[in-house]
Order: sequence, then structure tokens, then C-alpha cells
Amino acid sequence: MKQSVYAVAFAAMLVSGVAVAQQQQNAITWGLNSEVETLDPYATSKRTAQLVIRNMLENLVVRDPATGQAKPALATGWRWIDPTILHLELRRGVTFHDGSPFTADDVVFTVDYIKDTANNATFAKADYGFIKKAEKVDDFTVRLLLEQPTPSAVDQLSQVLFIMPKATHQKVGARAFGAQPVGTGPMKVERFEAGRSISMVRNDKYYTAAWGKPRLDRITVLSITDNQTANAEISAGKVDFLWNITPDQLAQLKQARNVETVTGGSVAISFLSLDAAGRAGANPMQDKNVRMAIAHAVNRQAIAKTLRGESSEVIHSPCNPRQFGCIQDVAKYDYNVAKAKEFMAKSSVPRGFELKIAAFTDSGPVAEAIAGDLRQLNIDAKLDFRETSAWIRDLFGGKLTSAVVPWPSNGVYDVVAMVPLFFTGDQGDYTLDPVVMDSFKKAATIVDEQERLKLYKVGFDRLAAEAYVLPLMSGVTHFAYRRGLDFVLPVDGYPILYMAGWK
Amino acid sequence: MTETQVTATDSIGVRPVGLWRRALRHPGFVVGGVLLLFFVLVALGADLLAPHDPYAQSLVRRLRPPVWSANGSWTFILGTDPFGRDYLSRLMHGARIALAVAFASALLAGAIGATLGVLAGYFRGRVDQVISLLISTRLALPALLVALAVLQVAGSGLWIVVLVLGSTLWDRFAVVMRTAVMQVSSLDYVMAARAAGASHGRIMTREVAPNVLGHFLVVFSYEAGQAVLAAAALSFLGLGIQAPQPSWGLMMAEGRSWLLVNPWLIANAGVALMLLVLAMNLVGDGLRDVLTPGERF
Amino acid sequence: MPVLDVADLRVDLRTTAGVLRAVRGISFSIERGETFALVGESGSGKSMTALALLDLMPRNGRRQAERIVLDSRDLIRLDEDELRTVRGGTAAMIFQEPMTALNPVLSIGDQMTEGLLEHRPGTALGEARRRAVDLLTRCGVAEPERRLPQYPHELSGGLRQRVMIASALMTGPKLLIADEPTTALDVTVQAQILDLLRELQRAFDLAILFITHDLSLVRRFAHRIGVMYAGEIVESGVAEAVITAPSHPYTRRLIACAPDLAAKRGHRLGFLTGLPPRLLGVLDGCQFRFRCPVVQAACAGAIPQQRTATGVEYRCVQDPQGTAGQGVPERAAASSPHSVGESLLQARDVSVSYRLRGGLFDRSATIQAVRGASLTLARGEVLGLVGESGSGKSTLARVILGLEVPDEGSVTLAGTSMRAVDRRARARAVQPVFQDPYSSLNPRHTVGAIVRAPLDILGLHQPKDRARVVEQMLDRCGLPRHLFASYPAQLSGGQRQRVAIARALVSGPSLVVCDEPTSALDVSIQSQILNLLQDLQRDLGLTYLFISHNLAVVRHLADRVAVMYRGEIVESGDADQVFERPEHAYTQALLASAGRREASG
Amino acid sequence: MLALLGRKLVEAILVGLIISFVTFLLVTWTGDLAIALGGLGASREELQQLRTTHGLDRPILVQYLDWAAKALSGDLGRSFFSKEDVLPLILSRLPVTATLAVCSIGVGIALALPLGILAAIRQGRWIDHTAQSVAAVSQAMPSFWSGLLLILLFGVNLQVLPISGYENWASFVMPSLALGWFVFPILLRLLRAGMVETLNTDYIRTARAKGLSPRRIILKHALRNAVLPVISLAAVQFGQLLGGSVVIEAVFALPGVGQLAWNSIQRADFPVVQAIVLLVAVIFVTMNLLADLINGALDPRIRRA
Repeated sequence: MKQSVYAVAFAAMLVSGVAVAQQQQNAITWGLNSEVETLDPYATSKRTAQLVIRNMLENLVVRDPATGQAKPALATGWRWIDPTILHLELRRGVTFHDGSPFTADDVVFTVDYIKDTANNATFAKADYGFIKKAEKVDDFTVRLLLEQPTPSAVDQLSQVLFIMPKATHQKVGARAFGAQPVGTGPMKVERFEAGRSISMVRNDKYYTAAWGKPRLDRITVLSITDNQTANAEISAGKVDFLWNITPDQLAQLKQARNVETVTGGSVAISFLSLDAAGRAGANPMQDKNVRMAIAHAVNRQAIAKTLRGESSEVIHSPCNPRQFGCIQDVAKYDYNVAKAKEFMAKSSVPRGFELKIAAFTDSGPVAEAIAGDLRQLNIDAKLDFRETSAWIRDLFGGKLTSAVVPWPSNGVYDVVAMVPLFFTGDQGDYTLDPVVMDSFKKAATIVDEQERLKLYKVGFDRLAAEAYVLPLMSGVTHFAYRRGLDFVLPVDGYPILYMAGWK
Repeated sequence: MTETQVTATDSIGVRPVGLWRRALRHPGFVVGGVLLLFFVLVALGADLLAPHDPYAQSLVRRLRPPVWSANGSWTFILGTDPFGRDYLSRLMHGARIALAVAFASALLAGAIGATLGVLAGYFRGRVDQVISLLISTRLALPALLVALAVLQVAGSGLWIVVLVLGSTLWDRFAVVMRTAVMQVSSLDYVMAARAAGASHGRIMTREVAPNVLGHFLVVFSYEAGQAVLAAAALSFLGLGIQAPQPSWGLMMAEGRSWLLVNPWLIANAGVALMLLVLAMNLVGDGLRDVLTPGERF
Repeated sequence: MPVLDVADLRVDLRTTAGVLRAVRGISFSIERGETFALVGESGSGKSMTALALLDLMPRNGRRQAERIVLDSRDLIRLDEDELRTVRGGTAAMIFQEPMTALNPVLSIGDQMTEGLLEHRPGTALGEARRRAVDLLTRCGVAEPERRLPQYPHELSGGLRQRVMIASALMTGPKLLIADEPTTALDVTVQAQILDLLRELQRAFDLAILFITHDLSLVRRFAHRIGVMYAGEIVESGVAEAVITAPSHPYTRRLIACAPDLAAKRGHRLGFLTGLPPRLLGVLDGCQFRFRCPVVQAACAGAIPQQRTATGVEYRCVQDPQGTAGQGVPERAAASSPHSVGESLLQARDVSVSYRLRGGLFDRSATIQAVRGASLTLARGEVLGLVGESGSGKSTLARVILGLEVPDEGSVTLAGTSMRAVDRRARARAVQPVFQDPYSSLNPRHTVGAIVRAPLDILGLHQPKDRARVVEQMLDRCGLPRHLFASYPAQLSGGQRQRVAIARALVSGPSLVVCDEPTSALDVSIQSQILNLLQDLQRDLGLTYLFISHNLAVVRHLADRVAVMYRGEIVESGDADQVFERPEHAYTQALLASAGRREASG
Repeated sequence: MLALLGRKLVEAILVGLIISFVTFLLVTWTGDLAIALGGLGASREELQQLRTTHGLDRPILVQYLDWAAKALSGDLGRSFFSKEDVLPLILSRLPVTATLAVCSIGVGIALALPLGILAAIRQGRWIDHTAQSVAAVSQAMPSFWSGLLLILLFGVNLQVLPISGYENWASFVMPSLALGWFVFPILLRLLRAGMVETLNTDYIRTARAKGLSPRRIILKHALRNAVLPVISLAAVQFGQLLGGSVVIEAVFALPGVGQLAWNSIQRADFPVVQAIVLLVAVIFVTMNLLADLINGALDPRIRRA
């Protein structure tokens, strides 16, 4: 392609003058494809914002990016007292950025804050539903009382529960905290411009963690929501790091000198949610034949490879094969338009209908491709592209007849991180099938792995047999960064920038 | 009016050269008219003329370059888009959407604006004050923002776009019609009709309306162009007409991710859009010069 | 040696329809201290001549001449830069519209001095301003120093024309070209401006080229007159001679057409048939032959020859002896006196006020257009309502037409109050004829439809008969039948006014309100319309409320006269009595001005 | 002048009131504020409680008056999203958009003024035709498209200007060109028409008859008059650009009011949208008033009226 020459030349010509400067200053700039409006982890509805906040506010445990194992962070040790009580030993001698000491009170305060509905903590249910309350045992020991046995609890604690300083938070209030958060993390906020940039400097008082000490003096996060701009900026050396880029961006950046691209795993998946329960009003999705037809009509292989990346695989159950409990050995629907048309002919709407497929950010093209495929069935499918928060609101508000749902499971290696949200009668459940609900609900309360697997099999089999949703493909995370950055590719796809440094 | 005008010549009223003949002598009008006719024909005949189904997608043949490019082929004259759909066919079907939005929005806006303008210009006084306030309010409202907000809430779709654009683009109709009607209704023939006992309805329809029709047509052609631009801007931002419908604004939005490597994705839809709006503006200019000489719009 | 000597001046205008020969080879000269007036109807080429002298024609105009010698420089041979030293230097110009001829955003002082500063670079600003003050004083402007920083909109029309004249004299020109300088002004102001011009001419020994359409005006003001028709000077000579003993058939007719302030009512005006020719392409023969009462076959082929009679020169194909007598205007046919009947309309203490620039909240600014005006009209009479612009006469007319509701007072029509009459009944009783023939007819309807509309609205006659009624009325108003299906744009001003009259009369009203019906028309057309109105009144037994600023026209037509001044009717009574023995001071001033304007010598 | 200004002021206040009420209604009707406040996890009881605490169950007029009273004291509410006070949030973005608007108008005037004058004095000649054709074409180009073309040219091919974001003056070059390019034909048409009209007036003929030089006639006599409506239009355009820069700000990732508005619209953050609409309207009305003032200062007919 002639035009691509420009891109290469463009990238090549801008020698990394800026980058050299960055390396000398021991700083990196992250071109974030999202806008961070607040640094309060309990006010933002964006996972990406939490990825940034993670540099300043710590969780109790940290997931080793290379192995995916939970490692000590603010908690140095933990044990199960019974399946619903987690006992945690806290690190001593840690101080918050403002100098106040970290104790068990801060953990209890944080949990209480989340649990107090007056505070409207985001993800209160999704992320913290499993926690009932926190109890202080002594200054450096706490117990988390859970609602029900939750085997994945420790893993989840590496992704959620950002500890806030009780005294400071109570003094300044949530809003001021969101603008100038005070945590124990390896970086502290220096300057925050909502929606535009966050600049963080090293917390020199940071303890020596299991992975070592932070190497970078400074991390800057710039919001660059436009893919092309992001590509241009990293090629020009103004930005050092891009996360979660699209396969198309990846293809373009592969030709750029001084930029390294890697593709990492992810426990994310995408599935096409269909309103089989009729929550958004009576609709053709309630007809099993229509769902079968759709399942056969979508060329998932092509979509996965083209729009997600070569390493993305088609899935048959709405879960990531890496997650515990993810049963992929279920009824499979091949791409077969003829068969799809047969189902369509048998359905209540043989002549087709109108359908809006809701999607946000990079799921947009997926939804558009699905819409394109569905037109073969005379379904007048249209992409209903929305802003992230709006999409989330409506998906969980039961308003979407059909939506492409990309679910990251918050990086948790257990189907429990997603199944309860979508298939146990909760806000995200458009299936409302008693068989599915019962088996998944039960599985979440059992500790025995074999028992759980059996129950999950029942549930996923039922999901597949009824074609309640159309599982699409596993997620892939593409990264691009300036050559010379020492960065550990995370198995879960979530970058931990404070661990990086320049070679 | 001065009582002592001596400007009126009493030479034989020269029969004005027919409007059509004057229009056809107006180069802008002719160029614009031919272009517009071309787009209308393409839009009407898109089903027959388009080489492919504009929705037929194939991810394997995505992003084929146009024919003039090194790897181009005559199968896909303007190449294919990121979903492997034929660009030319989408462009042609897109003309249909653009024209539908343009005409329907301008018609709705015209109905609202002309009604308000005629009422204000004819009745004056209180009616005029209230309507003028309404116009000022409308002008002060950032139309695009309001349109975006309404679309965000009301959802997507061609007719919603028409509704939103129609109810935001009426101001120029109202302003122009108000002034025109004020001018016309202060003329002696309106006075004569009143003196002859004609009702307001008869005066407005028989005496005033035929004389401000030209103004309406001129504004209509400008606002149709504005509607195309506004709809494209909405589509570009992802609101209004939704993929995979071949709206030009959407095509440009989609092409934006390929600006560096496939600039033609944006360029071609943009050129089509520009030509259509240009055609409408030229026709507007022509109509202005022919129907309402001496007026500024 | 004359100040200005023009020989064979021609002006062509390129139009979409072809080349328009606006001025076709005219020659004249003006001596120091002399006023030469170019008189003609619209389109005769008189204004174009004025503009052509200094090469100020519109973009599409081209001039040609054997010579235009001004103060011994031949302007035809000067380039643009040299011409600029003449414009506003040796020759100055003033125009018709004092309201628009001054730049609204520049101060009077600035506009007066800039010409002098441009022509005499080195002139100190103070000196220029002193000269401006001096000239303003001479032009009769009170408090001249106070005027300099003022802007045009702060001055009245008469004052602006004085400023224009003073401004023109700043550089001490030898020739003043005055293009209809008094036409836009009220009668009283007109007389003052003419006096001023004459005074200045004497003081500065100016040569004045005076352009006008008004024959009566030049009789006293000009030394010599050139009468223009179709781009030519058809007759010229000493003013008195041309007016009293015209030789060219056109001049004779023209003079007969003009109503005379001194003459009593009742006589018929002379008239000219037809319309002026379009001067497109190649023209041959005498261009007046289409309207000439003494036309002969030879007129089509031959070029009119220069002929001399007592005190005048004129151009005609025929021998003067042959045409003598035939051009004599028919002043004779006096109409029989009207039978004046019972009272038809009574307006009592009518007051109307307007709100200026009304917003939602301020309604303070009001102007009182009519204050307590009363008048009565008897069936079958013609009441002339005279007054200057802004006197409220048109507002009063609208009240009488029922188009405006008075704030106070009442209008009674044939015994019933106007308020109680519904709009149809009112329409059957009163109808208007307006001034502007161009805005009084809807351009989108045909003549037939326009005249028929009142019948449809009022439901008069059987629908199938209406077309016939319309035709009869149009015939009666003298509109050629082939124009019945035409649109107003295809009609001349006079024809349009005929249509407007037909529309007013088709529903058979008893009262017709004529609001300046002939003010926008040329004299030759005005006489046609006035004669038509007179005939119709007599034949149909109509009552007219005839509104005009033109005293001579009112004098010609009215039985009784009412004089309006600043919203009030200051005097009314029998026409002869008011005109001959005015009682109110304003009426006296008005008549004096008009008389002074026209009085001979 | 004072009366005129007073009337305009009254009109401006009325317009502000109407718009504030309309936007208030829009926000109230377009979404359940309680859900927006309560977030995803809120139960019915919680929502009811939120309604009571936020006064959302009171009559609409009471709510409006309450809101208006706060708005007048500068409290335009809080963002649903970032929980920040709306007014400082918007004001922090305003300089970017205002700079963009000023630069765009500047570009528009710089193009329109010489071309408009030339086109008018050479009416019907090639320069006139060229100017009008260029204007017609530029008016037909959507600003975001010209923005993208500029990016292709200056950002990608020539690499002389930053593609996006907001760092220094260079960041404003391309957006201002794109918007100015769109504004210029409107100004050009008005200026040309005004010049043509003015050049045909009696007072220009008077000036010519005075023997003034063409330069003086055009610059002193004609332009002074023809430029008056252009000033009003430029002010109106400035007001409209504040609300119309959404797309360009999106294209160039300029963190201005437009981008804030667009993001807020997308995430149904209505207090922010409402405040922006209101603010833009107020600025628009103010700019109109300002234009009237300037016109009043330049036009003696208004000044002394």
C-alpha cells in the first residue's frame, strides 16, 4: 500500500529525540485511550482509570504480572479462617503520601466507605458484593467477612479494594480526594487535570516490595482517545507507552522503528448479549430460533482474527478458557448461513426485523461486523454506538435488546468474576433461565472444585443449548512501547507501570 | 415613502426575461443544478447503478485501495472499507441518505420557520415580539450541542436526525421570511386587499405568500446544504444515523482510524459531501440572484 | 467665452437587452452667471447628461463627444487623474436626495473639508474649517460651527441640501451641476433652496446646469431651457420663450399637460398619448413620432432638422408653419359642475398616534400623526387634502379607509359608524387608489385577477358574470384589452395606475380615497390619469378624497380643500376661496412658496 | 443608544431565562436524575431516598427556582460523573475554546477582508468570481473534514504542526485554520454585498463627484459603512463557535469546552451539558450586546439616537 509508506516514513523520520530525553529523565508517558475524570477509585466507572489509580493507591495484594500469582502488598500474609472469613496480616511501617501511618483502621474505613450506600461507590455490587464487612483485630490485623464462600477472594483483592487513609479522607472529603488522592502506592500524584493528564512522581518513602522498588522518577498519563493520534505520538516519541491498542493500530505500529509491539493474554472475552428474557420489551431475541439463526450467521472466526488479533480465539461459552470453571465443551454453532436461514424461516419473524446492537469503544467495529453478517438473514441490524458509561448504565439497566459485551473479568482467573453478573438473575442478566441461575448460584457458594465444575457444566450447557448469548472470542491485549522500556508483559493484560523502567 | 419620487419611468414595462432563462444564464445555478441533479439521479438509481450491495461485507477483502492506486482493481473502483464493503456502492447509497436528510430537515425547518416568520411579519406587534424572542433564543442556543444531547437521549435513526435538525435549523427561515413578509405586507397591494375586505387568511395566502416564495426557496436550498453538513457532523461524532448504514459522515468517521495509511477513506466521502453541499449552495445563490435580486442572505 | 461648451455628447449604456442610447448627440453651452436648465421626463437622458460631463456614469455607461470644454479644458481628452482635479474642483455637483447623498458615518465637517484638502494639498485643516463655516453661513445655516461635528442624520432635509450646496462651493467651482436639487423637498423648502441658489449664483458668478423634470420650476429660475426627449434636446431657448411660445409639438403638449395653480378647476388637461420609446439599438427618424399629434409619413425616415422660431431653436422634420396650431392644447372642454348631494362621510376629532421602535418594555416614544382632525365629504364632491410630507394626511386616509383604528374620534360613513361596519360593507363603500404604481399591484397576479379579486371577496355578481364586469371596468379605465392577461411587470406606470383605479371601482364604491395617485408619474402620464379620474367621477357620480402635496393638481381637481399641517387640519373650505384668500398662516406660506416657485420673471 | 442598549439587555435577560428553563426541563425530563446519582447498584428504596434528599420529588417550578437561585450565585451544580463543581470545570476549559474562537474569527477576517473588498470593487471580474467560488467551496467543506485534510498535510506529510492535543500556540494553528476557513465565506459574502451596496449609494457618488481618490473613497467612505454589519456577524460567529467547536475539538483533541460538552453528553452528565449550553448562550447574548455597543460607537446614527 502506497499510503502506508507515509506512516513508516513518518515514524522513521522522527528520531527519538524526545524519547532520549525521557529516558534520561527516567520518566515515561502513557498515552491512555480513555479520559480520567477523577482519581477516586470509588467514583470512576472506568477500569482504565483504576489502572492509573493503582500507581498511587494500593490494594492489599498485588498480582505478579509474569505469573498471575497474588503477592503481598499492603497485606503481608493471609489465611482462611473459614470459607467466609479471610484473615489478613498488614504491613507495618507503611505511611501514606501525606505522612500518616497505615493501619487496620484504614482498611476497615475503606470497606465501610464502600458499603455505605450514601457514598455511591461505583462497582459496589460487582466488585465488592462478596465482602460483607471488615473487622479490625488489632492495628495490623483485619478480617474480611464474606457474604458467601468465595474461593477467588484473594485474587480479586489484587484488583479491587484500594486502601484510602481514614483520617485524611474524612478530613478532605471524597471530592477533594478524587482530585488529589493520598495513598501508599509507589507513585504520588503531582498534578491532575481531569480528562487530560495525570502526572505522578516517585514516592521515595515506598517500602521495598516483593518485586523491588520503583525505578521511574515520573509517570505521566496523557489522554489520547484518538487511535491515529496515539500512533503518531508514539512514533514521534512524545508518548512511550500505549495499552490496549487495536489490531489495526498494531499493524501500523509494527512498521514503526523504535516502537516495540507485544501481544499479551487477557482473561477478557466478548459475547453478544441477546435479550432472551425480554427485559427491554418484547423482542425477537425471545425466540430460540432467532438466537440459533444469529449464532450460525455470525462469522466469529473472521471477526476474532481481523478485529481482535491473530491470537484471539472463538469461544463457545461466555467465559475465558483460562478461567476456572469455564466449560467450553458445549454445543457449538458453526458459521453456516444456510443453516441460519433455516432457523430464521422457522422463527416467528421469518421476514426479518430491526435490531440495534449496542457497543462502545473498540467493540464498535465488532458490533458493526456482526450487524453486517446479520443482514444476510434480512435482519436490519444497526450499530448503536455509545459512550462507555452510558453503555454500562443501559446494559445493567436492562435496556439493551442486544449488545456486544466485552468483559475483562477484572483480571480474575475464575468464572465467578463474570458469571454472577450476567447469569444469576442480576442486573446484567438477560437470560433469566432458572436452570442456569440455580447452577451458577450454587457453584459460587461451594468450595469443592469438582462439584463446582459439574455445576458450571450444567449452566454453560444450558446457555449453549438455548443459545441465550452468542459467545464471540477471547480477548487479546496489544501493547506498544518505545524500544528500551523494560516492561513485563502481564499475563492478565493489565499493565503495572510502576514496575517498569528504562533499560 | 417620499411623495415626490420621480424615479418611476413610464417607458413600456419591458417584459422581464423569463425566470428560467435568467436562471439558465446564471453559471453558478447551472453548475449547481447539474451537480444536484446528478446526485439526485445517483440517489434514486443507487440500487441499479451501484456495482455491489453496499452492505455486503467480507473481512478478508477489507481496505482494498481505489483503482488508481498501485494495487487497485476495477472490481472495487473506490476500494473497500474496513469491513470489506464496496466503497463506491456505499457512497452512492449514502447520497440517498444525505439527500433524504437534507430535504426532509429543510422542509421541517422551513415549515416551522416560515410559519413563525410569516406570522411575525404579518401581524407584527406583540406576535412579532414573542416570535422575535423565540428566534433570539434559538440563535443563542448552541444548536449542535443541543442536537447532540437530544440525539444521545432520544436514540438514533434517520428520522430522529431529521426531527432534530428540522427543529434546530429553522431560524434563518424565520428571520428571512419575517423581513420579507414585513416588506411585502407594507406594500400597497396588501393595503388594497385589506381595503377590499379580504380576510387575513386570504391576504396571507394570495397576496403575501406568492411574493415570499422566492425567499423560501433560496433559504431552503441553503438550509438543505446546512442540514447535510450538520448531519455529517453528527454522524462523524457517532450520533444520529448508525452503522452500517452508508452515511457519508459515518464513512469519514470510520476512515479517521485509517487517516495515516488509507487517507482515501476520508477523502472520497468528503469530496462527495462537499460537492453536494456546494451544489445546494450554488443553486441557492442562483435562486437568490434570480428570484430575490438585491437581497442579502 | 462660455464656462461650459458641450458639443455632440452621446452616452450609451450596455444593458442585457442591448445598447441603450441614453443621450443622443446633444450640444449646449452655459455662460458665466447663467443658469441653463435641462428639462425632461424620466428616461429623457437629462440626468445621464449631467453625470456624463464629469464621467460619473454607471459602470455600464460609455460617453462620447466632439468636445466638453469646461473653463478652456476639454474634459473628453483628460485621463482619470486629471478628471479628478476637475470633479469637485472647477465643477461641483449636487444631487436630488439630500437624505442619502451625505455619508451617514462621517461628520459634516469632515465631508465638507475633505474635497478641499484633496484638491489643494497643503491647505491647513483650520483654514478649511473656517471656509466651511463661512460657506455654511452664506448658505443660511444657523450656528455653522455647531454643525461641523454633527452627522447627517441630525439635520433636516432642507438643511442637508444647504450643507450639500456649501460643500460643493468649497473649492470655488465655476460650474455647479444641480441634479433635481429640490425634487425631494417640501414646497416651502424648495422655494428657499431655489432662492439660495440664485443668490449664490450672483455672489460667485456661477454657471449652473440645472436638471429637472418640473417645467413650472424653471420658468422663473433658469435663464435658458433645453427640453429633452428620448436623449435629444428637442427645443431650447430663453426660458420665457420656451414656456410661453413653444414650437416643438412635444414641448407644446408637455406644457398643456401640467395643471396650473392659477387656473380654475373644471377644465381638461392636455395630454400625450402613448409612451416614450425604448432607445435600444439603431434608431432612425424622429423618436417623438410615435406620440406626435402632427406626425407625418416623412417623420419615420428623416432626421429632424434644427429650426429656429422666435427665441427658440427646435428640432423637427416638419416646417414650423405646418405644425402651428395643431399642437394647441385643448384647454376648452370644461366638465359640467357636479351635483353635490347629502353628507357621505364625516370624520370627527380623529387622533392617531404611533409607537416608535416598540420593545416589550418601553413604550414611551410615541408620535402623534393625526391630532383631532375633522372633515366632511358630501356625496359627489371632490375634497382635496393638501399638506407636506409628515403632515398626517396619509394616516388620515387610512383611518377613513378603515385600515387603521383611530385612538380617538369617529368616522361615520353614510350615517353609520365605521366601527360598526363590517369589513365587507366598508369595502363596498370606500376604496383606495395609492401613490406607487409599482407596489400597488401584486406582481404574481394577472391584471384580470387583480381587478376581479374584490368581486370574489365581496361575492358581487354571479361568478360567471364577473369576468365580463372586470372587462367592462378595464375598458372604462382605458386599458388596452391585450393587457388583461398580463402581469404588472409588463405594464407601464400609467397603465398600472389605470388597473389600480379599475380595481378600486369594480366593486362600485361611493367614495374613492386617492392618496397621491399621480405623484410618481411623469407630467404627460399624470394628465392622462387626472383626466381619467375626472371622467369617472362625472360618469359614475363618485366622491373623491384626493390627497396630494401638489397644489396645482388639487387646484385642478378639487371642489373643496382641506389643508393639513402637523396632524391638524388648519384650514378647509371652498377651493377657490382657500386658494385665493387663504386664512391660516400656513396655507398662506404654502401658497406663497408655490407661487414664488412658479411666478414668472 | 441607551434606550437601544436597555432594550437589548432586557431581551438578553429574557433569552437567558428561557434557555435556562428549557435546559432545566431537558435535564429533568431526559433522565431520572436519581438513577444518575445513585449509580448502577442503587435499589428502589435508595433511589427514593436520593429523590427526597435532592428534592427531586418537588414540583418542577420549585425545583427550577431553586436551581436558578443557585445558578445566579454561581453554583451550577455538580457533575454526575466527576462530582466536581460544574462552573470551575467549564471555566477551566473555556480559555482553550475562546482562544480557538478568536483565532478562527481572526483567520476568517484576514481572508474575508481583502478578498471581500477586492471582489466588490472588481465586481463581475475574475477576482470577484474567484473569491466567490473559493467561498462557495469552503462553505461546502465540513470543518472536521478540512481539519483532517490539514492533519494529513501539515501533521503527516510536512510534519510541521502538532496533530492533536494542547501544548502551545502551534496546537491552535490547524484547528483555527479549519474553523476560520469555514467562517470566512460567511464574512466574505456579507462584506462583499455590503461593499457593493455601499459603492452604489448616493454618497459614494457624491464622494466621486468631489474628486476624491479611489483609495480614499473605498477605505474611508465605503468600508466604514460596509464593515458595520460584518462586526455584528463576527460577534455572532464568535458566540456560535463557542458552541460549534465540538467537532473540531474532537478532531484535534483540544481540551476545550466543546470536548467537555461532547464527553458529558456521551455519558449523560447533564448538569455539565446544561451549564455549558447556558454559558454558551449567555456568552452569545453578551457578544451580541458587545457588537451592538461597537456598532453604536462606529455608527453615529445609533450612537446619538
